[in-house]
Amino acid sequence: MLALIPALPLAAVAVNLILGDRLGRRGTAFLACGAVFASFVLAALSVIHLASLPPGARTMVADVYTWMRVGDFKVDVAFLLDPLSSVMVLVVTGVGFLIHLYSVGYMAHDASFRRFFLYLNLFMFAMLTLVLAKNFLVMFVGWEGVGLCSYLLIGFWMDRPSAARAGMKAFVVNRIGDFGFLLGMLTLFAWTGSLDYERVFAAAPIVFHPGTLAITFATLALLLGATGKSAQIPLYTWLPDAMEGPTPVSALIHAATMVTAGVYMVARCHILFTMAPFSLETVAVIGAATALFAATIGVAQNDIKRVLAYSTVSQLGYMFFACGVGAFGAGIFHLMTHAFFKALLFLGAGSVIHALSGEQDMRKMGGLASRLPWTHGVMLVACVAIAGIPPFAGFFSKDEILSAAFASGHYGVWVAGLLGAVLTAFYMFRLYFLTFRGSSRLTHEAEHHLHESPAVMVAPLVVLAALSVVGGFVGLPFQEGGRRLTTLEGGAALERWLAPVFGEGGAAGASHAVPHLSFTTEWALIAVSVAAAAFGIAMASRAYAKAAGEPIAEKAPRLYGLLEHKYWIDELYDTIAVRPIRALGDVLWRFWDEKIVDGTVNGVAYVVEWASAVLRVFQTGFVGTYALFLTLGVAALIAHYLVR
Amino acid sequence: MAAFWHDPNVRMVFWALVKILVILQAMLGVVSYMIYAERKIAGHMQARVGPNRVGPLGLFQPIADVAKLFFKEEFIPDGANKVIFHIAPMLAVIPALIVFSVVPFGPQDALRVTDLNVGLLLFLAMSSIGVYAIVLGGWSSNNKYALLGGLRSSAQMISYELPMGLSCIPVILLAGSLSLVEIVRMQEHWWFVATPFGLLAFAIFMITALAETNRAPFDLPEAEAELVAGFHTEYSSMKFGLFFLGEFANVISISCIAVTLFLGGWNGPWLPDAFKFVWFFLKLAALLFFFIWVRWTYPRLRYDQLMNLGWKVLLPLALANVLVTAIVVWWRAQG
Amino acid sequence: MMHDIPLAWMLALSATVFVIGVVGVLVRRNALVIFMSIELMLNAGNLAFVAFSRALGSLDGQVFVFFVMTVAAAEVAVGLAIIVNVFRLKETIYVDEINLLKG
Amino acid sequence: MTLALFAAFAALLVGCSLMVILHRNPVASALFLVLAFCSLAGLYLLLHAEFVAMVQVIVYAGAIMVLFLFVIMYLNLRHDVEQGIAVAVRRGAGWILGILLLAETVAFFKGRWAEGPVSAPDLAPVAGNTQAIGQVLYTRYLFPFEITSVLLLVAMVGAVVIAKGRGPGLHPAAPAADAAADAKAAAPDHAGGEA
Repeated sequence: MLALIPALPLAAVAVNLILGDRLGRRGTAFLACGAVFASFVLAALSVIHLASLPPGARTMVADVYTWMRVGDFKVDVAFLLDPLSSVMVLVVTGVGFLIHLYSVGYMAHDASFRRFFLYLNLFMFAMLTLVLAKNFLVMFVGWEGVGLCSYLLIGFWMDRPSAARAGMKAFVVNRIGDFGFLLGMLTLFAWTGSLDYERVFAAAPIVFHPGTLAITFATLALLLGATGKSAQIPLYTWLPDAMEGPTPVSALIHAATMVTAGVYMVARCHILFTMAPFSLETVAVIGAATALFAATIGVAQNDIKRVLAYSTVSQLGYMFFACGVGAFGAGIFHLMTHAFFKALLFLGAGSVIHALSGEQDMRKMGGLASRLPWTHGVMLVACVAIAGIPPFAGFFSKDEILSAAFASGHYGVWVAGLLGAVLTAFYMFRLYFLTFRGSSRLTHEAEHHLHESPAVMVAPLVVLAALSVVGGFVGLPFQEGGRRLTTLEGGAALERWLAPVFGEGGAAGASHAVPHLSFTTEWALIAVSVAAAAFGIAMASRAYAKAAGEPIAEKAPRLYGLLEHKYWIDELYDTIAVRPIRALGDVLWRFWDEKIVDGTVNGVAYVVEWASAVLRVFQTGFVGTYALFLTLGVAALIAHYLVR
Repeated sequence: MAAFWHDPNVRMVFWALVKILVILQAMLGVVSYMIYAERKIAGHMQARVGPNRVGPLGLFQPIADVAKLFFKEEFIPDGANKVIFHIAPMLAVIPALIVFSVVPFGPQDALRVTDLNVGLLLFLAMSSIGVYAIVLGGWSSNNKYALLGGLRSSAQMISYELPMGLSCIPVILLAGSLSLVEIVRMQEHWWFVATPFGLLAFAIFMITALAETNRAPFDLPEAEAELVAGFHTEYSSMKFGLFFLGEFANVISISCIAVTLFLGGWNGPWLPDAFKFVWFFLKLAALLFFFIWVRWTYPRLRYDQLMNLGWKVLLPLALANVLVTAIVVWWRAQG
Repeated sequence: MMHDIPLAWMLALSATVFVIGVVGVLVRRNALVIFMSIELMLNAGNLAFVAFSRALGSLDGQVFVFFVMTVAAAEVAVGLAIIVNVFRLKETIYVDEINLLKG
Repeated sequence: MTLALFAAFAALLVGCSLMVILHRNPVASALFLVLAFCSLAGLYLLLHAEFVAMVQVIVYAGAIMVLFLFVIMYLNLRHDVEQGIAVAVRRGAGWILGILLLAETVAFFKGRWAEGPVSAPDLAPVAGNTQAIGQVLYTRYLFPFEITSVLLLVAMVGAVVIAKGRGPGLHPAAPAADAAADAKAAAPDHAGGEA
């Protein structure tokens, strides 16, 4: 049954390919959504079954077949469902299904409707393979698969040069990360002799001493992979560009699923990371830096999707530093809630864009609240959720992360996170105010076509909004009804659910840090973070609620310019990496490829041609001649043996 | 000199030569009188008397015939390949005569030239060599009738050699040997012709024997009505005589083999061992009469009928017979 | 009383016949004669087989002769059919007048 | 006496082989080849391979060579024309090569093959070597033997298809004869084996 979860979307791909246009738009939509929905149902059933098992035995394994066997080394195509992957699989299939549904409406008028769903389903297959894999190699298949699909989907409108370039950029940057992942995987294999999670994790404490070079190298390499996939510093640059893809793609890939792969992988390998304190520290620092850094950029973007993209990068940073401080459970928690509200944000933004016939610049929006009531409502919910106002989902997860950072003594990280939270609230509400409030800055044309999205798009929005509201409650200790209402208690529902994977109260590294905060400190922290969010909202409100222009740009134009141009990072990369490589490539092309390689090949061809011209003389077509030469050869051979 | 005589090799060679000479002479005699017999029998079957002028009852007729042949003009057609034209008639006689070297006329060593352990194969080999005489004779004459006769004949002989070889196999299976002496010994109590598959094999053998010797009703190579005289149209004098001799020698040798294989060879009641060979010759005479009898009874087959009979009737029958015999032999060996 | 012939003599004879076959293939232009020369070579091989069979006291060599004969028979049947066909097409069986092998 | 017979057969064999390749008339070549085969059969007899000797005569002389003669007559070939510089050159080259090859072979034998008296224990049991060959053929070599039958079948089909030509009803006699000769060539093997 487990294998069916990824297999169903793949089957849909196959059917889509085979039947092709005979399917029709309606058929394509039904097929694609149906397959993902079936996967979701299967996943839900599996998770329910999993929950019925005793906590210590909550794993389900499905061996499909033996992929390769070389001596002792054996890799199965096998799937594993444990509490960690169950959260992921539910998020992926659930959010994925909603996004599929939404896409039916969003892409309704696209010429390549069928191709779009083909890619989406293929992506679902790859992502589910990644999440459900039982060993690193199968995970790598999914890992590469999502990379490929993101390339295909970002460049979906391939007749647009910018889209094609963005797809290529995503692919290349991801490849750098994949290289790290591969390196880490091979290092692990070299030391433990296996690629199976269970065996690697069981062998790791025996073959590695904590903190040694080998484990640090392996985890850092894996981290490189994770930063590539999850858009962390230094490999984040592809994600904002990925906004070139259709909006549902942005929602699916860049909010709910693919970008979380890195977080998932780090969480999956938490045993390894906790054995390498340096790596863990690095994860925390990278995460915090990214969270703050991306948030600052998000403040100055005018493209609605870019704002969301940088917000995603920033939120992923939170997840990373949650892992970095050892609160893996909190990281996964945030991953889940983030999936809800970020998908909602993207889809809402998509709805706006759809309503405005493709307009993405916030400076040309404004005053849409009354014209798009549903969209406005859900966007407001999402903004509140991401800003971290209780009792919305974002509050619980973000607060848990910040508390964990504080509790584990990473005060710098905590401060960065807090600042990030302020900025998050600020830029999200900047977006909200610029889009929905104030006076309309729409062009006449856009005004004319303005319309609320169809029901098939609104319905997923509403569902996601509801999830964004209540999603955080899984972090509450439901069952301890009479006890304190804190998220930091070891008994929170999600954390207990994940306990078999991460250990009671978090992983080994976190256990010493997380639980021991006094009641007062906890409430104080909550108050601080809520206050930070509220501050951010208030600032945004002051600056943008009525303004028609850009107040930051007016007051601090240089800072604004810096932020607007994303710290010139793309240009920096271009200068230090892309251009030299391109120049090297040029040299290789003009000299090595054209002269040496082509020269060799052509030279061989010339030699063959010349030799054939000589040999052609002997091909008379007369058997007699052939027999003569044959005999001559035999005589020569015998002579050779005689002389020898 | 005496020592030379006691050398076993020399004695062997000497006795072999003597036997060969005797058989050769005897055969020539038998052949000439068989021609006489044929003419006589043919005459009686057609309500005539047959030859009766030369000597009492025409008994010297063969001598007169031979004498006439000797004195005929030797004629070589223009454009003929002379060497081959000369060789062909010899080839007609030699293989037939060689076969006699393995035929056991009686139980005593003295009554056979040699006992070869592949005697039956020798017979088959010689009968396959016999084709050459006709083909070459027909071809070297530079005459289209002769050529057609030769080609027809070789096709016919090749076609019928197969069922003939196959019809010998049941006997080999029953006897467990290829040696003709051994085969005769195995029939001391029960002739092979008296077994069901032996009978069928005998029938096939006799039919193919008629075809192999180009005797009517299978005498297509020399179908006078169509081909003048077939492959020997251009032959005259003693060369023609050799072809004639060869044909009859073939009939006799093949009859000898048939007697040996199916009719128990020298085996027969009453006579002491020393005179067992009489039985052999009696059986041989009966078979020779059979040959003549058939010739003057049946009309000639058409070419397609000939081929159909050979490939579609005799060959499958012979194969089935081999199969059945093999099964029976195997089953008996299992006990 | 009967002396065996030395193996080397038989082999020398076999080699001689084989070489004659080779020369035949090389010097003649009549495809049929070339075929006959090939038969000569095959038979030289057979002779060597039988000689070795005798020398080594094993029947395997004689069994191989049968296989060679079968191959020869098959080769002749197909080869002659081809020659007949080529003759119909080209009106010649001289191999130096037929160069169908040249593309 | 064996030696004398050997000498006679060997001389006949070599002489006939030479005549095969020297004679201008294909028919003569074929006949010399028959004679060569017969002397080869004699050599087989000297080597105590009676069965092989007989089969040699039946198959080669009786079947294969008849087929050759058939084709020669069918094509109505007379004396070969062997003239021209190219032919002469090739003939010269062929002879030189042949002699070279023979010399090499002799050298080869001289170097490696001691002229030992090779007489093995008499192979043929009392029943003659037919039975012994049958034993070997139908046990150890059963599979090759069966494959052989497939080979013959293939050759037969091939010969029929090739000789039939393109148009229907062209020279129906030739394929029939081919098939006949084929089947005949195959038969002695079976016959011998079953004995």
